[in-house]
Amino acid sequence: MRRPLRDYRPVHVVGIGLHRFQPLSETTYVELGLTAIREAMADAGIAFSAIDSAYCGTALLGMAPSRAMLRHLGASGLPITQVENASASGSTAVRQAVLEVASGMADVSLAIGLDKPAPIRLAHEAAGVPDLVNAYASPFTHFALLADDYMRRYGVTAEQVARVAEKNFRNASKNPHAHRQKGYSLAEILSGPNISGPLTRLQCCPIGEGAAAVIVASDDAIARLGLSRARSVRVLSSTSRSERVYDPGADPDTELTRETLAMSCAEAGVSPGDLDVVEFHDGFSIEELLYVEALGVCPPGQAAGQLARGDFDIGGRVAINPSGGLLAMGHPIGPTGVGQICEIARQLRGEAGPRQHPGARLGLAHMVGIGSVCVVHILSAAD
Amino acid sequence: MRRPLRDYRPVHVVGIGLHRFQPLSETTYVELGLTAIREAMADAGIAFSAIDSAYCGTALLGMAPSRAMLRHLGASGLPITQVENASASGSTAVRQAVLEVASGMADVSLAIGLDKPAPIRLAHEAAGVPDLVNAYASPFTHFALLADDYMRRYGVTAEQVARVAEKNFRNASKNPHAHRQKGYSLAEILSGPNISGPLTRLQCCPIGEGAAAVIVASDDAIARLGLSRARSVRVLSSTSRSERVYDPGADPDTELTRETLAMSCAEAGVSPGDLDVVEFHDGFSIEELLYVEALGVCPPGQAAGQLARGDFDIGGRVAINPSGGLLAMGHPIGPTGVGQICEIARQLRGEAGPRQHPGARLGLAHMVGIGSVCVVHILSAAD
Amino acid sequence: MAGLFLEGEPNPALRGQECEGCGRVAFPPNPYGCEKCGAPAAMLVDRPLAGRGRIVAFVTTTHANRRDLSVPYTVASIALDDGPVIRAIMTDSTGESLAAGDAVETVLVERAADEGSTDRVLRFQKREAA
Amino acid sequence: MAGLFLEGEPNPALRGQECEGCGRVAFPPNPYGCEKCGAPAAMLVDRPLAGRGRIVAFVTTTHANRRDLSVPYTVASIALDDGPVIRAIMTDSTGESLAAGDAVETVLVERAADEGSTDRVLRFQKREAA
Ligand SMILES: [Zn+2]
Ligand SMILES: [Zn+2]
Repeated sequence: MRRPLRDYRPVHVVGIGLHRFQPLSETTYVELGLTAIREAMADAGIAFSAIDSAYCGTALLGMAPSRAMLRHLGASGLPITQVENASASGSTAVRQAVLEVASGMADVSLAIGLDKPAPIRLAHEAAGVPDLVNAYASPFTHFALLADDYMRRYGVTAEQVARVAEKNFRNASKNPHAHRQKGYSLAEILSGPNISGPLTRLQCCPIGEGAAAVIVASDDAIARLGLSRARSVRVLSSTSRSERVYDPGADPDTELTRETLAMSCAEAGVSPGDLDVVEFHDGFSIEELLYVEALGVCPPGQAAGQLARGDFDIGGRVAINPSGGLLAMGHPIGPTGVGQICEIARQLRGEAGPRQHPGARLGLAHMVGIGSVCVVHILSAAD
Repeated sequence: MRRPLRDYRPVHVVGIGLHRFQPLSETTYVELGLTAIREAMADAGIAFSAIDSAYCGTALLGMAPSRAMLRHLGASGLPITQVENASASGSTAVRQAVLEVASGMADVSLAIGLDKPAPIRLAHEAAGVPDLVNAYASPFTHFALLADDYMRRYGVTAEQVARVAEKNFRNASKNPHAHRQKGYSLAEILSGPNISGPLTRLQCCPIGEGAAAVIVASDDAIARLGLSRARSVRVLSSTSRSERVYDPGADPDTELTRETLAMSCAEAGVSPGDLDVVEFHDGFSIEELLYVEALGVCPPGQAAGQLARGDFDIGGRVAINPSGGLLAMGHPIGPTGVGQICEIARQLRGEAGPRQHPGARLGLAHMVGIGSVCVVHILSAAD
Repeated sequence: MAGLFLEGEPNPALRGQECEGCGRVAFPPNPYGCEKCGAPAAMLVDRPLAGRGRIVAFVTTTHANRRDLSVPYTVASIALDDGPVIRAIMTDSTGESLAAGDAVETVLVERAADEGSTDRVLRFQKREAA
Repeated sequence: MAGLFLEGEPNPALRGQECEGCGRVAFPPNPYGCEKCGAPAAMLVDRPLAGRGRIVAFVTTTHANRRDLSVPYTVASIALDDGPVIRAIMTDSTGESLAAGDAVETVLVERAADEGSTDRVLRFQKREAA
């Protein structure tokens, strides 16, 4: 019989580290990655030799990036694997590390997210199933259509949709790891260059470079290595799904998200309403509204209104994208999902400083990867 | 405490499938993959809806290839992940599937190996650590140096090294899935275009396209789905390691292989001398000699002599690369390691037809991925 | 785009597929198998879809992420009269004449192709009231 | 190749590194950390390695897999007198004058670079008996 994560031994996030998400620079991918990993090791208080396995979520670096980086931490012989799931690559790396520790294959595992901008080759373009729009249906056109449909369906305005970006820029203005740290006003967001339909440039996430690292460990390892139990954050569920066939006209990413969120909440034994902090895949402003509703923390069509009254602010009912999300923290692809886990862990430890959501005890991280796949993690603060 | 595979519930290979390894053609990667997967499902006798998770080992297809392929089997929503470990990508996909079933996260998991030739970008070339040879040390130059060193050290001739290819072409001449199905003579191998040092063209593996699929399942699933227990092949160990620092002048791939083979044999509880069939990463002829010795089934420097007297032939002491190996079965990168598991399973079932090694009960598959990483699986026939 | 429609005035039909296994009607066609039930390609039979439907949503894109796309262009989600909801490019590149709910129909448009030749591509346009 | 050696006749030294953490001497140098013990880059100190050693193995490559490499070229594994075993390109591109065990030394060679200029690259050559 298949068993959910909570039937296994507990898994904890014990270390987090980031290299700032930023525009493409001369910094090598090795330097980006080592910065994040060394920060995570220092945060956990463990040596590289204590790490049993490593998963690197990356989509753009080319073949075999990881050992050429990890060897500079002292080549220990540990198993190393690259995983790719488009935008959910980093989340998948975290999931594989969590599964190894849960099952006892490893006591301590490292998940890295790492990428530098490079031309993206989408494999499915060679699948031999063209449609009527092909390249015309770029991501921003796709999400603009979802925005147009949502606005029309619920009588929501373009300004209300843009408020997602306003909130996320405000959050990221307090985040030293964010790609966009300037707090743009609603007027600036709306007046920026138009991209497609209601979406302006500042409602589309920046794709830059960066790195994020998360170390997960078992109770055994925490005790054996003398790690801080108070700063450890428990992983309650780790859920990965792929798109099915939905009703004509339904947005596949939203339906896939709805299913995966529900499954992850059920596996964690938590109610969506109990979540304090959530990091959503807000590659485009409209996505956050769709996914908030898919999570079930507000009725269909009401996310824009609840956002406007501050429900999703830091300090509100549930803090959505306190890091700044993809829109402001940035979306370097591989690092993004790992960075979400860093943010949730920081919030649940109460170490998020100026962007701390008061009393954060339960958090969720969500990424969608084109194709589509969806990966969700739910974490809780130490008791 | 970390636990080896044999401490978990048993994992069995229940289905195998291949698309022939072949030169680049117009066939889409989707068609290649579906051919292998459908064959594996038919071989196992199970439907796609019974598969709980999928791992796709691929290095060259670009981003997010898998769901655009798997959806045509009936989009079930299963978790899908691409894994990359250079030449060991397919072996790593098998390993991840095995770990999921062993731990109970999945009852049935699918490992796919899939690639089509494309320009290879090695991430580590951007690591910022140049050496004195860089591009001059192409794989064939690297392995030619190992051959020169080996020949000199043990008084072995170029003809003796080339006999590896002669044997593997002979094996592949009976393998309808092999890239090179023509049995070249030793004279043809030696007279072919010289590439580097003692290596001629036919001592270097062909890189083409192809696909391979393996379905692994638990005892539960075998019973529940009514699969054949007699045709199932048990996975005794699944071991992955990365390169450490070795003595100056030692070949890292050989030392890494030696460590990983020893660990995998220990985890499986088998002695190297008990192995009946072995698939080695023979990207270049010399590798097979080095790895046979690293396995410990013959003393240093004696592999060439034992090969010449037929010890490693099908029907010999231990059949090495009965599929034809990378040299003749081919090396399409992602599929290679999955294809090895297909061959070992076929041999252990006694279903290898004209290339059946008599009485095969215990088999091993070994891949090295540039970087370097090494992945080894040991399998045994059903009781 | 060849293979996605059947020429025939005034409204070219779309080349859909119907699955003999589960009855799903889908567009675009594929040579592999049914996304709903996994039936092999041999069980996917041609099922022309009338080139008529209604606009569900539409947007005009003013920013090109590829050099081979000229902006502006307008893409719509269209609920076909025959069931599937598809996406298509509108003849009205600025979308100024369009509104959600509009009845639309297929039309073939000549487009400059390589070396001075032209090819015919499928677009949707607003359907004039009869 | 700049940064890998110290100019200085007759035999340029190689820019090795020694780790203050574990004592490992390594070539080529890296800006990241020690492969043996994981010490950070700050603990890797410059350690010149004399440009002398002996050939362990060598091969001549006659097939180029890249357009920017001209064949034949000869690469050797060289055990440096200072310990590390490295790989380098030999001045004798056909390898005809070489044998395993030969004493070899570094030498800078002018090579055509972009736009008619030249750069100096490090090669190894057989050392003449004194
Ligand atoms: Zn069907
Ligand atoms: Zn050191």
